[in-house]
Amino acid sequence: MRELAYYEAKLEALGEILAADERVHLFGGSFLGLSPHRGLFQKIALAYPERVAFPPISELGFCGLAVGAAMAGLRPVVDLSTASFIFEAWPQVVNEAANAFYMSGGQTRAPVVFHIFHGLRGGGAAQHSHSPQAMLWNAPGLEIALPSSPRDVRGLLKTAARSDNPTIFVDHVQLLEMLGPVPEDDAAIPFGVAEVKRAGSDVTLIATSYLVQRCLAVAERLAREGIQAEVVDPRTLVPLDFHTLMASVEKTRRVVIVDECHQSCGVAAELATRIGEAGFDKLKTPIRRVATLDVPVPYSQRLEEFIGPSDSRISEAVRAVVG
Amino acid sequence: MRELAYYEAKLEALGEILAADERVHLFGGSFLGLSPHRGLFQKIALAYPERVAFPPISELGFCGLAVGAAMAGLRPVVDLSTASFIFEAWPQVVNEAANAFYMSGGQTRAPVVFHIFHGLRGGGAAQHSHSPQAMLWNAPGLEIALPSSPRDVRGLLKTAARSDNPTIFVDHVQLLEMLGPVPEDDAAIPFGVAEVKRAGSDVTLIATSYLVQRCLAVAERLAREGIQAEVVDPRTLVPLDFHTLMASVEKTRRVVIVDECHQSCGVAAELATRIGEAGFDKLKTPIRRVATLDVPVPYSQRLEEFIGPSDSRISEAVRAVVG
Amino acid sequence: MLPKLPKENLLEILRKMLLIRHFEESLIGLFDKGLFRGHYHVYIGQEATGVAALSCLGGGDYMFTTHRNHGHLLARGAEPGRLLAEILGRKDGYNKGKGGSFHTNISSLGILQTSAVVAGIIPLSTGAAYAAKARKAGQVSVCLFGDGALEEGAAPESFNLASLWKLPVLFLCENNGKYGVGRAVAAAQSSTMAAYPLTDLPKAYKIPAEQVDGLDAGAVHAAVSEALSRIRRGEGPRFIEAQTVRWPGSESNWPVVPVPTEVALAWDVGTAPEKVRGWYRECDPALIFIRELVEEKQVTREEISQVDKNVRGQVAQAVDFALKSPYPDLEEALKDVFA
Amino acid sequence: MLPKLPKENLLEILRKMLLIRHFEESLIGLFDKGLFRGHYHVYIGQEATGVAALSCLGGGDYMFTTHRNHGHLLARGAEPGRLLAEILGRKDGYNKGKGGSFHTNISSLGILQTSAVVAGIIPLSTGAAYAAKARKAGQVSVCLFGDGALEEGAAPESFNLASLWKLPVLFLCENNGKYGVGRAVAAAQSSTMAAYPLTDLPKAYKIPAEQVDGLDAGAVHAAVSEALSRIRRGEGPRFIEAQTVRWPGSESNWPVVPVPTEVALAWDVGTAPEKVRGWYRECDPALIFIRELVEEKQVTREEISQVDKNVRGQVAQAVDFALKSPYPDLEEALKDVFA
Ligand SMILES: Cc1ncc(C[n+]2csc(CCOP(=O)(O)OP(=O)(O)O)c2C)c(N)n1
Ligand SMILES: Cc1ncc(C[n+]2csc(CCOP(=O)(O)OP(=O)(O)O)c2C)c(N)n1
Ligand SMILES: [Mg+2]
Ligand SMILES: [Mg+2]
Repeated sequence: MRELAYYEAKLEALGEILAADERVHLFGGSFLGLSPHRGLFQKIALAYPERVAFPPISELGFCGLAVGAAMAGLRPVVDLSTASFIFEAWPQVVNEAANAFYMSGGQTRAPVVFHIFHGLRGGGAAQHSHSPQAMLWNAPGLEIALPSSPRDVRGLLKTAARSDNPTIFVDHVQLLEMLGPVPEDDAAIPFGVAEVKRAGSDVTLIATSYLVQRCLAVAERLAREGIQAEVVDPRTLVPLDFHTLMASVEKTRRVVIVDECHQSCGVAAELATRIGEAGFDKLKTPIRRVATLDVPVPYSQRLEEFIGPSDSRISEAVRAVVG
Repeated sequence: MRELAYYEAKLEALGEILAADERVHLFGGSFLGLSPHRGLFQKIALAYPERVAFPPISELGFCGLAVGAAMAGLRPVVDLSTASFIFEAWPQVVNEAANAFYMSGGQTRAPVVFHIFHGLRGGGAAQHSHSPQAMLWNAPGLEIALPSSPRDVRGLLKTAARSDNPTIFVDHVQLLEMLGPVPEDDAAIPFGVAEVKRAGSDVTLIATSYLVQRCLAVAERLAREGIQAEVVDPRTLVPLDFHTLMASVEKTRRVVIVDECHQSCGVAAELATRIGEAGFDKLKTPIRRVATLDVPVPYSQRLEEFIGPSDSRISEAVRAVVG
Repeated sequence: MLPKLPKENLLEILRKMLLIRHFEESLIGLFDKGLFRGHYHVYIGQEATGVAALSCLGGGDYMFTTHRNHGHLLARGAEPGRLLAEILGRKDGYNKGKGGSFHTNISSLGILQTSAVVAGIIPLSTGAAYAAKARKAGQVSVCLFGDGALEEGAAPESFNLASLWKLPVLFLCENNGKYGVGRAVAAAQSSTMAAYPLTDLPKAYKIPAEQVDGLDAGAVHAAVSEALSRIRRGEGPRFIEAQTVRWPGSESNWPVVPVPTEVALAWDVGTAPEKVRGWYRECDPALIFIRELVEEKQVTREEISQVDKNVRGQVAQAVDFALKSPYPDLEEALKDVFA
Repeated sequence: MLPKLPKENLLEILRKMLLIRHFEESLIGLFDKGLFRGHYHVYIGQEATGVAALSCLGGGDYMFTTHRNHGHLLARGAEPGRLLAEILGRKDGYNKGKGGSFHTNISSLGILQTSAVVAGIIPLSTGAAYAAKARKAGQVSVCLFGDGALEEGAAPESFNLASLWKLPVLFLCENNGKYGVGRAVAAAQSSTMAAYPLTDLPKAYKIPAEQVDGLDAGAVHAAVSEALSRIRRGEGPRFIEAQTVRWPGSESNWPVVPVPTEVALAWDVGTAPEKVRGWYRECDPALIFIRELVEEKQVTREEISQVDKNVRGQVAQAVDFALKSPYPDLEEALKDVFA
């Protein structure tokens, strides 16, 4: 299989979804963040001048515009760049898009995709480092996808663009340079299918987005200590493939959940609760969370690393549940 | 002790905080919601014409204004009425107020209170029935108080007005008519002190806000079946008195958490996770959650009741863990 | 003035204005009987605006409305029975009882979202206009909202987008704040805007904006049809402020009918309590329209009574239909979260 | 033109403009050496606006700024060493390294919040003005933001509140978009506004608004001091748009210094690459100010060189101070969540 960089796979997917469906329109141009490759997006913008729009700094306005366009038959993909900026659009995302299908009794579809870069990006400080996926999971009606590899970003983005529901596409700038195999064929990845990214028998490590890669790296190091961690990536939180998660939990009977949301009411809390309910008799040790500590994100590098779900915190947690 | 209606105790507290500290200013006038007593607020507005302001329908603007006024030395109490409207002000609440003290390195205080009516109010439908306290708990830097009785609303509101931190004051319209004892003296209730609202030995029922009252009613009925439920009310989520919660859990070894947030990543998820971590060896049965089902809130009465944490769902859950 | 339309269209406007009026008055009765819950908002006093404006729309056009939507839906062609069933939370409601008064929408009529979040539909309506423009099918998006919505930042953000991108959207602001009952203690406006006249705000964004008497069906019809034809020609968005006088029945937070509407009130408001007589004499758009129809000899008093009778029958049937409709099954609560 | 001020004040303005310039140029060097991370924004090209405007403030006044704050902080009196330490994430930074370039604030100077959320400070600044008005102590709140902030709904919402409540706030919009580098493909504006001139938007809310040449310290000083005295007299909010020309060093996403600033460039830009020479000759506010000082015989070239030398020394010391400052202890990460 060919090998692509994550940003290449993502860019390819953007081109493919535009080519495949003329209802797809893009709003905003920071799909590659501030990475050195961001200029490549211009190719797409020039290829589809009528279907790539650059809105003013009006997240509430342009996200709502995209939702309305989706209701009227388009399939907009909106780039909000930094995830924290989705807060500006909160009423449209959480109280218009999420509710549309339900409160219309199944009449109005809002097939819009909101693209955000979440998490600790290195120096983003308190206002630019959010991971809003937990808050969004608390708003029923939104699908939430979080790729963690070149193959997944392409495959999930295609499915997002084809979904009939509002979808939050949660990306991470730390993934952009990663290399990995990417199939040539369509290879859309269905929502609600978790992937065991590494098999192991001693402990289940559940993570999403960039932290899947961190967990894989940590798992390799732990293997040298004789600990075999199974790394499971849900890939989408809504819908959630709880079955695959539990299959792993039943095998290893020990769980560490790694998550970049702030800890309280974060994604790890929900996963831990569900596993605690279903796996009460199976777990040998308490479920451990490794999440961003409950403090605003500090700017200074050491502090940022300290409060985030670092490799050392992950491996300590694994050792604690295995030991 | 004298007995007051909840709305009377709340109104009294508003008057007291205005009288006690001239830095207190109120923004908005729906502190009694749409209840038949709402006209009583006018007394306060007329008594403090320079310190009660009625802003335009600009939640982002006036919440931000209140945060800025707090930074500059006032102690604003902002009424957002329906909790769902705090979404309009999300960037100011979650990304300005919550971060101010931390990102200034402890310089800028933002002692503002945001008052919201959360939850299922009876016919509020999808857009007016939110319980955003879980989302807000995911934003470190905010205190969150949820009264559940006349005494608590008065005591917690006073503490909120004296706090040096931004505080979310989460109220519920279903409580307004409730009667209960209210002390005459100051009786401010410190944040971070849970209260055992009913003692029991068979199961711990944890709830906040209006659901404390539902749980108490259910507990009385269950007592007739011979089940003694202990009802514990954290009263504030941030800070959280985990100690009192765990003391009850260690006694009963069975837990049901009742919460009006949507289930996924709700308040119940966080509490269940923490108790699961700390109480792993102590629990006899899996922790059960009774939360609002993960669907937008339907309008029709039967449907609304069906998806909410109803008395019947609470008692079923208790029977399941006890049985 | 009367809209410049053939008699049958005038009769249709009359019919819809009376339909809205009787529908809303019946609804208030049903609420008072405890047949539905929650806060709700009626359209009485604004009928001339909604009916005349929406009579200008084509079949494929989009329409977005707010918490005060009943009149708009009926004007656009909603079946009163299904609308009422929705408001009563019944199975046969347009949204299976899941939307209610705040959220009834009817996608088959181009009504895509009815949002009770003040200004929520303003961005949505620009989006439907964006889609219409992208498809080049000549559709227009019409956004009906109250004066209060201009206080939300969503409004100016959307005006900017609509203006920059020349979107085919009509912003129709219904200012019912004139002499109205305010939210603020003793305030006289439902809105609290420094940008006054309200048209100053869209004008700042280079959106042509005008004020029109919202009690005058002819004036509304003329302004809206002119605006829509310019929008269809690709000239970009426009803004119309229709000014109406707040119905005295909305003085409390829940509506109360001061006098049940009879067409005879058009000539004699003697039966109305003195306090509200002025409104019925001068500000009631339905009665104004009736007087004009008769004075300009377009329609006889008898014809009007006939229309009124038919409409009353239709509303009675609608009430019957809605009350007979069962409540939704519990499983319905779990459906339609995702498409 | 020169501000109508005594020589010592003019020298102080000169000093601050050069301090900002050398500070920012040094900062770019430190970033290029990998001494700090993240995105950052420098104030080069806008010095005349910030320095002249903030020289009009009194000690008790409030000031709010954005992602592009370094110049404002230095103009208001920040110690360059502590500011730089903050940007480098060091313990001796104004915010213990927890704020960084985006968020440095200094409450002792009346700088209460520095928000990198576009338009985040606009509501906050009206709030400080509300507090000032409530205390009747004659304080003013000054809000410095970019042209892009007007695209956010927070701006018009705040204009409405400030105007309705006659709050003592000066909205100082720095429009650095003229001939600037845009965010949109091939766009020429950093902002994307249909409301143009930008002053149309505050004017819609009845806020007196004017445009001023932001490269001209005298014009800025005159406009801001007049505005502040009217605001202090209780006339309510005002809006000033200061227009500057975007520094060519900000053409990429991370700043690059085309030519290190020497005061001699005021007379001879021969050393500057041709592509950017025009900017240094015509648009560099520091060089414009220097030429005016000399041409109007207020200051000699020698005096200017002396100031420049002192400032360079100060910046060198600041760099030294910041680099020597340790990184914060890890426990610091857990402090200051709650007061
Ligand atoms: C974001 C938001 N804030 C507040 C409310 C509460 N609310 C409902 S209707 C209303 C007044 C709206 O006034 P206007 O837009 O003029 O409509 P009208 O009711 O006068 O037709 C308010 C404040 C709301 N629904 N949404
Ligand atoms: C709410 C929000 N949206 C987007 C951004 C990303 N952003 C940072 S600076 C900037 C441009 C701001 O332009 P302007 O206000 O004119 O300031 P300038 O950088 O030109 O001084 C943008 C869009 C942000 N910080 N906040
Ligand atoms: Mg109104
Ligand atoms: Mg700019």
